[in-house]
Amino acid sequence: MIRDPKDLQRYTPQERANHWVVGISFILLALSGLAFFHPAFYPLSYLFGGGTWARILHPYIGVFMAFFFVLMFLRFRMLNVMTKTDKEWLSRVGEMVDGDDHNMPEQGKYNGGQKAMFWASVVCMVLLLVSGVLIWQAQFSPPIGLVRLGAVVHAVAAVAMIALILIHAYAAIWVKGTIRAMWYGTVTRAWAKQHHRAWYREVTGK
Amino acid sequence: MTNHWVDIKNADLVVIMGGNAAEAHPCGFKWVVEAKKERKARLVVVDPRFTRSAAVSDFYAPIRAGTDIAFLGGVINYLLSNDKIHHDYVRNYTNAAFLIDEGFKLEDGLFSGYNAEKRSYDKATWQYQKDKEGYAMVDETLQSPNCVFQLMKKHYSRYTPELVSRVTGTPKEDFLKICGMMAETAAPNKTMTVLYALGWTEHTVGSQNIRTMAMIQLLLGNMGMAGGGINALRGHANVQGITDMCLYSEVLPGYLSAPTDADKTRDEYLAKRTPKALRPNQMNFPQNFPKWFTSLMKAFYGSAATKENGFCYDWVPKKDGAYDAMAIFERMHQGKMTGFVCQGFNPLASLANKRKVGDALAKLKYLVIIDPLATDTSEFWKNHGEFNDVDASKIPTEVFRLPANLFAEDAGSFTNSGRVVQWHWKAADGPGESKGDSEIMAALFLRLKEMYAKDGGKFPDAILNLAWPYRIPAKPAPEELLMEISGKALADVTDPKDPTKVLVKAGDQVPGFAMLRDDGSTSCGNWIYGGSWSQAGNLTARRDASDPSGLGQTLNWGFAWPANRRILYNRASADLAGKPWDPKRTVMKWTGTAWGGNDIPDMRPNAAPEEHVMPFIMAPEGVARLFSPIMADGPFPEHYEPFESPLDNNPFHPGNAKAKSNPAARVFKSDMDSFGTAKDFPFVATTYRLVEHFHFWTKHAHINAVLQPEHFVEIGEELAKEKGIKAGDKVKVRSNRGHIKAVAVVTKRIRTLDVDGKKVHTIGIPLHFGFKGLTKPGYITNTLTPFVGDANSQTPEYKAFLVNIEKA
Amino acid sequence: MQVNRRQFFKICSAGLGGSSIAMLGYSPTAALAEVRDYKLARATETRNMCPYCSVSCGVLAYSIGDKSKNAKAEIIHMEGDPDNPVNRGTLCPKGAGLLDMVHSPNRLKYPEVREAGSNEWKRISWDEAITRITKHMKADRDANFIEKNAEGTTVNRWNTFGFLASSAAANEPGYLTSKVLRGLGVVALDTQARI
Amino acid sequence: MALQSLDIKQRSATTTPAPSVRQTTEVAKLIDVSACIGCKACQAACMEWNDIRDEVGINTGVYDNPVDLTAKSWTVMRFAEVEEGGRLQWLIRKDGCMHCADPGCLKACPAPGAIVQYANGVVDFHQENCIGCGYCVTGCPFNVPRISKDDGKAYKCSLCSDRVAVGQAPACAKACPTGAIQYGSKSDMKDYAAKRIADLNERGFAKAGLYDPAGVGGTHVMYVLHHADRPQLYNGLPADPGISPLVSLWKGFAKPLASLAIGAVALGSLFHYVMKGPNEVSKDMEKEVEKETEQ
Repeated sequence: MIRDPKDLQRYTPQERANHWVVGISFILLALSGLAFFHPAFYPLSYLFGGGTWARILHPYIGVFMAFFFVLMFLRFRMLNVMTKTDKEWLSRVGEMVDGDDHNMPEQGKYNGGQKAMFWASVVCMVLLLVSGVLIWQAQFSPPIGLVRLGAVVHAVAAVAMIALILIHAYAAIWVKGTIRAMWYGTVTRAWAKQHHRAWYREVTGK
Repeated sequence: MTNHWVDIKNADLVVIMGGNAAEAHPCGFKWVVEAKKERKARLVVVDPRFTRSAAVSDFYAPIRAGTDIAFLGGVINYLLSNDKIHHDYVRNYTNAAFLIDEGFKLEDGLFSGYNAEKRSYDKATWQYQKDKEGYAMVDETLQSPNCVFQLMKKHYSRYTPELVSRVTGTPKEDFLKICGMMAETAAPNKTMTVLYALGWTEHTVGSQNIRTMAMIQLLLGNMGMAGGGINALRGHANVQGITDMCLYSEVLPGYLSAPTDADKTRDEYLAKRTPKALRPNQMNFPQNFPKWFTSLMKAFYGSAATKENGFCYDWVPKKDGAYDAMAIFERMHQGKMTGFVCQGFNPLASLANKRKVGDALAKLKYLVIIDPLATDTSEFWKNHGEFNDVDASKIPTEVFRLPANLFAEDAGSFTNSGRVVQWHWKAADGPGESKGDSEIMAALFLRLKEMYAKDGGKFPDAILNLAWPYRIPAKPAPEELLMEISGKALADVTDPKDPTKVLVKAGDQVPGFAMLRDDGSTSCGNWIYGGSWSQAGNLTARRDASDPSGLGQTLNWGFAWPANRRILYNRASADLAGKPWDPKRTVMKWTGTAWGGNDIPDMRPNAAPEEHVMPFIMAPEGVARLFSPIMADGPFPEHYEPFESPLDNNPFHPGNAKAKSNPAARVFKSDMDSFGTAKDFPFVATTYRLVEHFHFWTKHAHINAVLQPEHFVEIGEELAKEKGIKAGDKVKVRSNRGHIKAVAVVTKRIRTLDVDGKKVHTIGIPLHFGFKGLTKPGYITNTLTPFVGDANSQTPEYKAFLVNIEKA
Repeated sequence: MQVNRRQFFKICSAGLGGSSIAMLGYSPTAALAEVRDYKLARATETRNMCPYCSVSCGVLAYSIGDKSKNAKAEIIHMEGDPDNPVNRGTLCPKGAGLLDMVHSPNRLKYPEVREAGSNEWKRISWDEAITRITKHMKADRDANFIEKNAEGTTVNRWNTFGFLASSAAANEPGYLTSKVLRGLGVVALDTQARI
Repeated sequence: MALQSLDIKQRSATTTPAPSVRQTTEVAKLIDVSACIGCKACQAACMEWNDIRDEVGINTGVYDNPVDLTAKSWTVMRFAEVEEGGRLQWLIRKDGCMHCADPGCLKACPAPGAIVQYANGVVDFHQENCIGCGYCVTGCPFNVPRISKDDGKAYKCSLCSDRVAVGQAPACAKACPTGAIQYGSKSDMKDYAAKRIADLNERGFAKAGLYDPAGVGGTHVMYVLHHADRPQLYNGLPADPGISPLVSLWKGFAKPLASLAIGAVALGSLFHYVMKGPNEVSKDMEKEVEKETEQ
């Protein structure tokens, strides 16, 4: 539903659904995964019906997420090709974080940070999937050395991924007017012009 | 066992040969380990396979199956030619000095007196030279060419290390090393113990295998000593007790030789079995035979056995020939048997030549199985595919299967290999409708008695008058039975020297076999168990494990027959003057007035050393026999090849085909063509137990089926390579009597031996598997084994025969 | 914009909240480390003996119930009798697996017969089994019993019937078997001990 | 229910120390390989006492059966035929949990109380707390724990903690017919081992010794080996076992660090927001765009 016809369509319903399927899966995975990672987080396993349920569900959710992540990857990979401008943007990300985006280069649909986030997620996701399979004792039994490596890689990749996603979520909150793009698909023109001017020009022709 | 399990810990050298104690008797084997740990004893293992006993041995040597006499004869030669014998012991306690008939000789492998037709010996020339009084003549100097010592020396001088190695395949240096180790125990204070089992008995020369080692133990002075002796490690829990109860055709309870057709009257029968002493002053204990036999008849027939009817002598069935298991199956195979009972016995699996056994069973009218388990034999008629390929519709035998209790479901006593009788109590009922063995026998007997009482029939007297004094006739209690076995006075038993002195009151249990009488005033079901349930109660149930001597004698634990004696021939543990050979391990000593020490004396307690009563009281000689005229196949053991041998001849007698294999071994004519030759079956096979299983029982127990789940055969790496067999492959093993299929275990533990200039491969075949059980269904190993028996015991030759092998 | 922020917090705190709730008592208390209860504490102990090899190891049989009238004893465990001077509490793999022998699925539970030519076992009563077996035996004995041999010697033997005796039976049934068989005139008698 | 039958030294996934004031005796099982005949009585006794029955397998051409540890076979004998100087040695080793002083399984376990180390040294799995993740498998330097196909939980030798708790020897140790398995206080077991080693030295095994590997802080199942210099001869007994560095990294270093990292990112974000405020679309921009769209 588009209430304001002037608003710009940033995500199609399919894209949004895809994102949230992955997002919800990730939250579940993070919660159950953290439960196994550090005793302090173990009570999180009760959200899933206890440790054993968390252990059973986690890998299936993981496979589920991986599938949808692949779809998402296919949808967005072309939009995330790094350009020279992105690199320049990234080199000046300090100013951005500092709250001063006046001198940042003009950005397309995604800025360099978002693209970096995308590719980092892809890498983490691949690592998580492969290492997850290695440590999925109920289904597979690879050589013990690989299992040990898998466990470490899974943990490191998961922590990185969680950190990335925290940053991803925070960025969405920090930059006002962003989250609605993933809720109902549109952004205001002002938002678009302010943060993604090249994209704004492209879609509005102005 | 002449000694007992715990006594093994007192040894300085333990030799395991013809057995595999670690696997077949692990809990008894602990005392070997104890001797190693605490006495620094050495363990030597001689076996065709590197067994689990060998795994913890100090020295292992391989040997070709069936050549033990060659090996041990070589040891005798070594001891004699290196003068490594215990001289005082040999001179005084053995028949080394006895003079033998001048006609005795060994000629080209045959002893004097051989009758090829009957395959037996006339032993006339094997006898002692006797003086006017009937005593055996001796030459104390041991110099006479006719004395046992010199004859023995001559006999074994042929057993040179070179020839021994050529026959046995044992490397010469290994053989000599073992000789040296054994020789060390010739010192009076050093002992060697010998542990053997069916690896010696299950040969056509089985009894002589054991005798050869017994001779070595006598030469070394190790009999009667703590940590010495010659120890048969028997197979079943109560195989010793059942042997003592004499469930054999040729003996009655207490090893009383059973009457044969030749024993027409009681007097003739007793006279033949009551020997006269062969040397002055000897105890000659078998002279009490009439007391034991009469007391047994009183136990069997009670008041029906009277002086007037010769204590029912005529009621005892007389034997007209051999009735051992192989003979029974031979008769059955010939169609001469109508009915048969297998009580806790699985002959289809455990007798040689399964096909013959199965065919024989199919000729019966009725077969009764009394067993706790569904045995293979009980389904001999049923088609179990390739494992038992028969057609049930063509087998007319009516088969009954009666469920029996297991050990935990009945009280009673078991006698272990060390002759210790121990009581056990009932823990629970058996499953379903199962019954105890006594109850089943009672049910059969009482019904027959009822039928004979009502309808009459052939010779009902013995049935109608069989003493049945049990409170509940259908359920004779084990306590009542043990009391009957132990014996009681039926009238007052008085002192022969002073008839006014009552030794045992009428109705009382006798304190021991010394109280038994031949006038019908005592009753005793088994004289050697005499006193096991005395007036003091059930001695087999005693549980005082105290061991003040530290030798492990535990005289107040259970009851050891005879007379609670733990080490047999223990008088021989002391010198002539009664001083222990090794005071640190005193079994017996003369205290000045009586024999004392740490055991019940195997001697008249007040026989002063000056009386020269010698230690081997069951022999009329009073001494042990290095030369034994009673053996069927020769007074000295001689090496003969197994009936199926990889060699063309006996290397000791290459020119005489008759002396290739034991000339007196028992073979049935019908089985003569069942033997294979090395041409078709080039490999030596031997069968054995594994530690994980017990006989054909534990294949029915889940735990044991897990531990060793499937039939396999073991072959050496060289043979495996030759035949292209890899570990885990299925192989087919054939003998001239059939084939089996099993998994191949390829191992370094079976070596290829150099025998008489050629390579001999050995194939090891465990026996535990069959078509019934929780283990993977398999063939029965005894499909392969030959139906030929030892000359003395008729035990089949399971341990050495020929096979061929190929990938299946 | 406000909605978005609230939404975010909702999502982020779901985990934390949930875990806090869990920690406040919705979760079961972590089980205390407790070893398995000692299963013999109230079992009945009976002194027995291993029926396998001739070491005759002492075993202790443990059964459920206290042998009271209404409690059917069932053996649940066996282990070595530490007092027995020979095995001193030890057992070999066979002895240690005795329980599975006692409870083997291949234990016989009732008398059965397999008729001539049949391919099946048929359950029968003890009475029928004893009746049929003794009928066979009597017919056989009456037909084949030899009172005197050719020379006229009294021999009183019945040699068309054979018996292989158990080496696992206790001495008492062993003796009784010997006595009964000799009473019947049986000579074709042997035991496992020979082989 | 009793609080605890044995004092606890550590429990898995627990960050606070266990009560540690009491001092109890450390126990150990000593496996004297030189007295072992490989009879598998220990395996039978283990199955019987612990009420576990593995499936009946097949023969694979060796004596080892079951061929490997499983959730239902907590100990197995491993047979090795070693020929040296023309003499054959059949080295037979009882394999199973070593009850390490520094147990890798416990370190790796994420489920609180699923693995417990008692003060006496026994490392015990509590299947009711086990979630079946299999991390213990990765943690173990001896490759011992197995995940059951039936219930997805981890199993291994408990050193018969139920027997030990009432003062009895483990079932295997009690059964062992040759006394190759001894049980007692760890110090007594070391003394006994010294005696056995002296005996083996005297019999020509110069390199006989005790296997009590320091890499895992010592074990509560120790071996007397004839060839202590070459434990690998005994079917691959590790010469210098230790918890894998990967597992140490993962469960040691990484655990707090990564948790901190995540916390730092979350807190960093929060404080960034607080300090820099939201990145809103500027009023100018809104006006600018409004103007544009009106055009």
